[in-house]
Amino acid sequence: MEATGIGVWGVPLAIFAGAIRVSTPFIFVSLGEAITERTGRINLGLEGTLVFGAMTAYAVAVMTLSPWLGVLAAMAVGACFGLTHGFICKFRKVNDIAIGIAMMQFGLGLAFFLGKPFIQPAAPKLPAIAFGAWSDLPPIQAVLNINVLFLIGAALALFLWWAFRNTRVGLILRVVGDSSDAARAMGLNPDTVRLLATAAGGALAAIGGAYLSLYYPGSWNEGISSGQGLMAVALVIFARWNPIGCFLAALLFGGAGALGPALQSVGVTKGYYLFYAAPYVLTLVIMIATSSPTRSLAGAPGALSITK
Amino acid sequence: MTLEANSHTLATLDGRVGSLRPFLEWLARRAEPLAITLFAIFVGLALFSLFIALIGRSPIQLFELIYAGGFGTWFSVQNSLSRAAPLLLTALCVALPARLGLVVIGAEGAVVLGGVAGAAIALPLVGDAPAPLVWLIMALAGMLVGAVWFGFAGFLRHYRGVNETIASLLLAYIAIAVMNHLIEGPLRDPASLNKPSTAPLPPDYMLGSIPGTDLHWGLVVGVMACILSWVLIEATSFGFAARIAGGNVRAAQIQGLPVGRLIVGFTALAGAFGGLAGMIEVAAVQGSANASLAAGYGYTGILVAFLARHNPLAIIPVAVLLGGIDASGGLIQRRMGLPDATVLVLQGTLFVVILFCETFYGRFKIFNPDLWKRSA
Amino acid sequence: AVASLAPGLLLSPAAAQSALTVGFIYVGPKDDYGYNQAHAEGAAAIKALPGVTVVEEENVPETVDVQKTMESMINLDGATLLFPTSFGYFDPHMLELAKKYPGIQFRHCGGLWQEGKHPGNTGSYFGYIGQGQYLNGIAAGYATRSKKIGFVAAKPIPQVLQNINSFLLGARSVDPAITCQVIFTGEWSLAVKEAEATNALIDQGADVVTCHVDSPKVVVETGAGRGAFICGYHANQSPLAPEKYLTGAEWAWGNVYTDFVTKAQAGQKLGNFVRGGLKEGFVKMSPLGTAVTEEARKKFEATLAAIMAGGFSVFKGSIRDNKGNVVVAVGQSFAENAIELESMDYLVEGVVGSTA
Amino acid sequence: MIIGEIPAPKSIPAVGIETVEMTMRFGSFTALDQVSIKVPAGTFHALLGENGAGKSTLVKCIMGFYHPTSGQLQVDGREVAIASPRDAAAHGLGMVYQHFTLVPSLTGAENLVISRARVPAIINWSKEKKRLCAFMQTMPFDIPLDRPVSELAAGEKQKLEIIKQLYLGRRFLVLDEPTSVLTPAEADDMLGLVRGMTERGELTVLMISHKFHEVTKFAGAVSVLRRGRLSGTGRVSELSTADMAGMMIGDVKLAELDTRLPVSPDAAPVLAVKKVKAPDRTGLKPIEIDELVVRSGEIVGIAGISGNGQKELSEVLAGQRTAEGAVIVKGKPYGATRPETRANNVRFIPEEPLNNACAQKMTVTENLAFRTFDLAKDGSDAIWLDARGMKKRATALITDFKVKTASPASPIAALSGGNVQRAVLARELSGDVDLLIVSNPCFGLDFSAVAEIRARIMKARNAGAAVLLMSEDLDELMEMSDRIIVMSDGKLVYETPTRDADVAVIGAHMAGHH
Ligand SMILES: Nc1ncnc2c1ncn2[C@@H]1O[C@H](COP(=O)(O)OP(=O)(O)OP(=O)(O)O)[C@@H](O)[C@H]1O
Ligand SMILES: Nc1ncnc2c1ncn2[C@@H]1O[C@H](COP(=O)(O)OP(=O)(O)OP(=O)(O)O)[C@@H](O)[C@H]1O
Ligand SMILES: [Mg+2]
Ligand SMILES: [Mg+2]
Repeated sequence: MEATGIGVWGVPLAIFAGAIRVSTPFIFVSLGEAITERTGRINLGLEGTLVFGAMTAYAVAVMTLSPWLGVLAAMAVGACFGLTHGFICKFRKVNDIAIGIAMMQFGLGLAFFLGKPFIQPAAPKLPAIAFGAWSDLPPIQAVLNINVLFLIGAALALFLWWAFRNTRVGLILRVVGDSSDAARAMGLNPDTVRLLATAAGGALAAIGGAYLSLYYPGSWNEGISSGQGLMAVALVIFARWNPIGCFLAALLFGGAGALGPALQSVGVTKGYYLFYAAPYVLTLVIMIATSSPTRSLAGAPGALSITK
Repeated sequence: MTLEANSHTLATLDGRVGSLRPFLEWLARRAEPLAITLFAIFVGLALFSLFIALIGRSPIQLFELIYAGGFGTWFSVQNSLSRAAPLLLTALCVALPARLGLVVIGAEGAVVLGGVAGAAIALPLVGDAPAPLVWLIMALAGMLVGAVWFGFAGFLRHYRGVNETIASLLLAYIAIAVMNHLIEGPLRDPASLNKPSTAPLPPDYMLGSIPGTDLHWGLVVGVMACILSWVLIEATSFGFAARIAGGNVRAAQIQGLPVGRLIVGFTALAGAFGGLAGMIEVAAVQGSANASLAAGYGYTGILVAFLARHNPLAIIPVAVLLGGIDASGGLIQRRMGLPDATVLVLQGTLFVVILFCETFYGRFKIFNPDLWKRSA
Repeated sequence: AVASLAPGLLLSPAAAQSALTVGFIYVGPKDDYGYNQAHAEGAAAIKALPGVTVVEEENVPETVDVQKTMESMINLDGATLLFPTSFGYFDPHMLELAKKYPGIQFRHCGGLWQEGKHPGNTGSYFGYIGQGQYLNGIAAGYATRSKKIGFVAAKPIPQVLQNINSFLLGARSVDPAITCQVIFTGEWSLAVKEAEATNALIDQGADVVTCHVDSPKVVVETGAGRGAFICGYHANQSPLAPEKYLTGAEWAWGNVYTDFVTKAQAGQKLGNFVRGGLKEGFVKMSPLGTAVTEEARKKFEATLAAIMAGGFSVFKGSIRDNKGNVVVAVGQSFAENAIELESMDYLVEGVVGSTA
Repeated sequence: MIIGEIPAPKSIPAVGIETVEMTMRFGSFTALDQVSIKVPAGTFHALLGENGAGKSTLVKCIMGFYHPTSGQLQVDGREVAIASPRDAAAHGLGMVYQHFTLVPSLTGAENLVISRARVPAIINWSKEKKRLCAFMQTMPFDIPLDRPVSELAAGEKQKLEIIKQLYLGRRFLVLDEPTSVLTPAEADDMLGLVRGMTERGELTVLMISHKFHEVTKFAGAVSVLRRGRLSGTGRVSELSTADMAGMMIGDVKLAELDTRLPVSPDAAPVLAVKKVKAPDRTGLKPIEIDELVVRSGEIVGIAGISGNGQKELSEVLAGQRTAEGAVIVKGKPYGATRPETRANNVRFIPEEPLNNACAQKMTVTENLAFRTFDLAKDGSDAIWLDARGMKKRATALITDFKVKTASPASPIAALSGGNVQRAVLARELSGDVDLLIVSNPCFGLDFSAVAEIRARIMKARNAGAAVLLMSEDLDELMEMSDRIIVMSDGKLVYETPTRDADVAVIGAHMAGHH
């Protein structure tokens, strides 16, 4: 019997697997939000964008039988959500945090409304690459079945980290995020830059949604997201606006989230709710350990309202 | 250089003040938010009727239903008010820290733990103590736990530099896990079979209704809390100190104001209101603490607070509006065969438009007495 | 009392003598491919009946909201028969309303109505779906090679525990060496956690998986995607995994609701404590899948026949729980309607997991 | 030349400009009224005017930030339409702002490169760094380009601002109070360089300044604005300081410093700082103060280039930064709490008062009440606010301190910088003052405002207050202080009575040569 399972090794394995499987939406949403926040705008509504992206991707995949078209469509609608947020926040006295919360409500509602016909049909899934073919243990194979989007997310994190220092666009984003006045003095229009950055953030968040509906858990219904969008926004602050930090935070969060089911599966079953809280507790503990009252949040974009 | 400036200032201060003028100024400043919000609601509804028309339904019928379901009859009004009741307190939970410049989004945590604490402390008391005393103790326990939970976020913010937005969100998730653990574990009433709960309060220990209505006393508590909060912020020196700290921490520090204590105090007070909301949910509605405490009141409260621009008095109408939409949502589903999501779309549209219309503040001369002077 | 005087307040007055407005309230979306959808399909079945108007509301939380929804159905829609379908609607919400509106009939899904304790205008109905899980277990027992089967469960409450136990007992009727691993997700609907739980079960060697959550779709698809066999729940999910789907325990609420409604229209008294299983048509099994072997089919059908004949007990002594205590003594057996089963708080021997 | 390449200095012909009857209205208020000034290519032109005279408005119109209501701009004799700062840059017009426009989190190098008109999509940093190095060789300042600007001292930032404009190849430069954060030597250095460039025809400069000695020393011509109108213009060599002052303010008498009462030898020490040690903002360099005593009735000036720990010291005194050691006021340990502050009559005026001493969205009335809102008439703690009393007090203070504001109910952020400063002064200098801690009180203010503020501080001193004056302006310290202490690298390195002070010695200590 033991031959078929992998016993207590299942726990580290599940954490590893969870880190990869569960983290992808967090990676995309937090990278997207990192781009947005780096320009000094905060879009708290990415939960709505994520869910709308999940719905769109699933619907388009059902209709066209192509999951990749689904992802593209999700990106397009995600960008539209971002543009809406960015456009509205351009006007003075409009509060970006509040608009984000309202947009979240709007996105969720619209996604549920339009997504009704797509709950039952099955959509083609996004492909995964079998890095585990060398092993004959099915659990290992399953763990190393890594979705392309995860790899893209990892590459994107590296790319953004590089691009924030080494490209014109990256520097422009940072300029706008740090000081609107400086940006204006350079002839940049901060509102336009923020608009585009919010659109990019929305597009990425929607990819996170597409991953949820088209790969893992790979289904569309109203409960598809359990607050990933909101949590990912928080992870950006946790990661100090650093794309690689976002990636690592998402991994940490995903891995910690796998702890609960994995422990139950090896027989540690008492107080499972408390294990399920592990990602939150861990994040909080790390936040407390790494923050300091005398230093301001290193790397916080100067124009960002939430860290002022 | 200053002579002219002075006379100008003095003139604007004393010169043209007619007897009616102060009243008109007062009226204009008060009318601005009302007029802008009504306009925004109008535009939001117009946009939403476009959506409804697009999907081939009648907007007219929709608005009839919103009116009938939310405000049309005494029953509908009570329906709206009873849905608004918990939002009053959870909105305060967000609005009070906001006046100190803190963006907290984890009111849900204070609500659920306040509910559990209220239920837990009541059980050994029922039977011996009179109901009002039990309520008082429950309320104190709920408020204390909520205050500690939320005050912790404030403490972390000031003394550890932890961002309060993320800390409060994390704490909310943790609180819900703790609640679930307690009601399914140590505090579970074995008789609560398929819905794990604490032991129920006996019927005569339930907070009753306001005489002549179906509304429980939580509504009154909520309204009073809003009024008291408004008085605290606008009319007391504590509130003024908090506004200074919220406007500029450095300015508050050089005035020697105890910024840390203000932050912890205000977040704790906010958490106490959240905990009170949870306790009322237990004592007036559920009768026991169970997973239904995490019904999202804390998250809806965020929206209410922002729509009310963190003004405790404005929270009252905003919460009623939200309750009304919620109440009519059911009727829309039933009569038009539309899914529940329709109400979310309506709320989303309305809120986006209302919040967008903040941009119109100060743009209309009629509402801005400063501009009257020059033209006068 | 107010409302019963003025039914059809806002409706065009229905002329027919038998006109009846029925309200359904769901805790989740009514198209969740699971628990709520099963009820909504039942509701759809009675819409066709002459003189019946159905009003429905979804996503109603178990708070004062559900009280107001019921009241609104009574006051604004003129509903006189209400079906609040989620367990949490029973106490205090439905009981509260029943006191206030004695002329309205309330029938609640899953609750434990007790004579004398609860108002006479209320009642509860439920199906013995544990029988279906027992049959699921038989199919699983033949399909498993690892002798490990898995169960993704929402919360350790009696209804769920009974399903888990029935599932394993069914499997053990095939091979007593089989064990069942259970993972609780803690919520009725939480897609990612359900997928994680399914993966964790399969990583630990389970090769047949079933579940008790509101929307089984995620478990079905994830499990089948990992190559495990699937037993369904709530509704027929075989289209999601045609090759891996063994069978499933489904609700057949249409029958139940039709019965209530025709009785109400005829002016007869509605039952207060209505229960039924496969035999009574409250519950049904999905058609057996292609992966079910001939041997399994035989045993499955024989057991099904025995259940339909009546008198079959899933819980027959001696049964120990997984802590070693005897929970059903030798010679003792509980019929499906035994009240003891409704307060089950143990997992039987062979289930890996704990109830708290 | 390819835009974005480093300009070869010799090849740049300076650009001259001329405004023709430029008018700018904000609503019904006319900030500029038919102003015509001419700045020929290769000249160094000064623009004078008191606070709010319209200087910033004029140059913002030139630079394309504002669109003048009427009037035109000519560049090199041809009329041009400048719709945005980008257009201005294309004509070679550049500006160094009164407030820094460097991006704090970017390094100096990043700031320079991203400001160019054409930045390559992908930046090759090794190539850029080499070029920047070569360019810096031609500059008289030495600025570390690889550190985030936020870590630079104010003086370094100001230099970087100027370097940035030169790097961008601007041929007409507006300098808005460019020397306010520099040491006299640095200021001379910098303006000398710029002046040299104008003389060589490489650059035209329009400098806004409140310092007559700078204008006399470096500028060739001067234009003076007064309440939005051009009130005079001419060659500097032909004008006296008094002439210029007259054009600025007319015949208004300047506030005069009180005669300095002698410090009595047995004056009680009010503030004593002993063995204080605190980390700085980066957490890398601590500040260490062995002993600092300020006695009743004297002004102790702290000189130093910004970034040498003055800010940290003031934060320690204000209770904003925890520190080891003892801060003692009137013989008792002092923790900067409100009761202590109140009991000892301690007042604090930080630099940049809008950012450090005001709540921007609150009204002028409310800001004026910060110190007294919780004080009942009988001196006890008040729980309820007295709105009427607050209003009355604010009106009195506004009149008394000549704060220009549309209404006491306007948000304080709508006031000009100088008026914010006055408002804060009004709040802090009313009532009995025993200890006054002031940082850069006159930064960016015109001379009449400066004279008034200095007079107020001197009056407080003569009334017995102990004053700790931290300033980057050595002239100010020389004029005001009884003793001057130099702060360098987080330590107090040199002390001298002002009457024996030698600016050169002080400057050397400021620069770290001690
Ligand atoms: N955006 C604006 N809106 C309304 N009024 C303005 C605006 N900008 C400037 N003003 C007004 O124009 C006048 C001129 O301001 P400006 O900034 O040009 O003065 P300044 O001469 O630069 O003063 P300083 O010496 O303080 O720099 C000010 O009194 C101000 O009230
Ligand atoms: N929101 C606003 N409403 C009206 N006027 C404003 C507003 N914001 C700024 N101003 C005006 O714009 C001017 C620009 O501010 P700034 O600090 O540059 O003033 P300044 O003219 O340089 O004066 P000072 O020398 O006193 O600093 C201010 O004088 C102020 O009156
Ligand atoms: Mg200016
Ligand atoms: Mg100025």
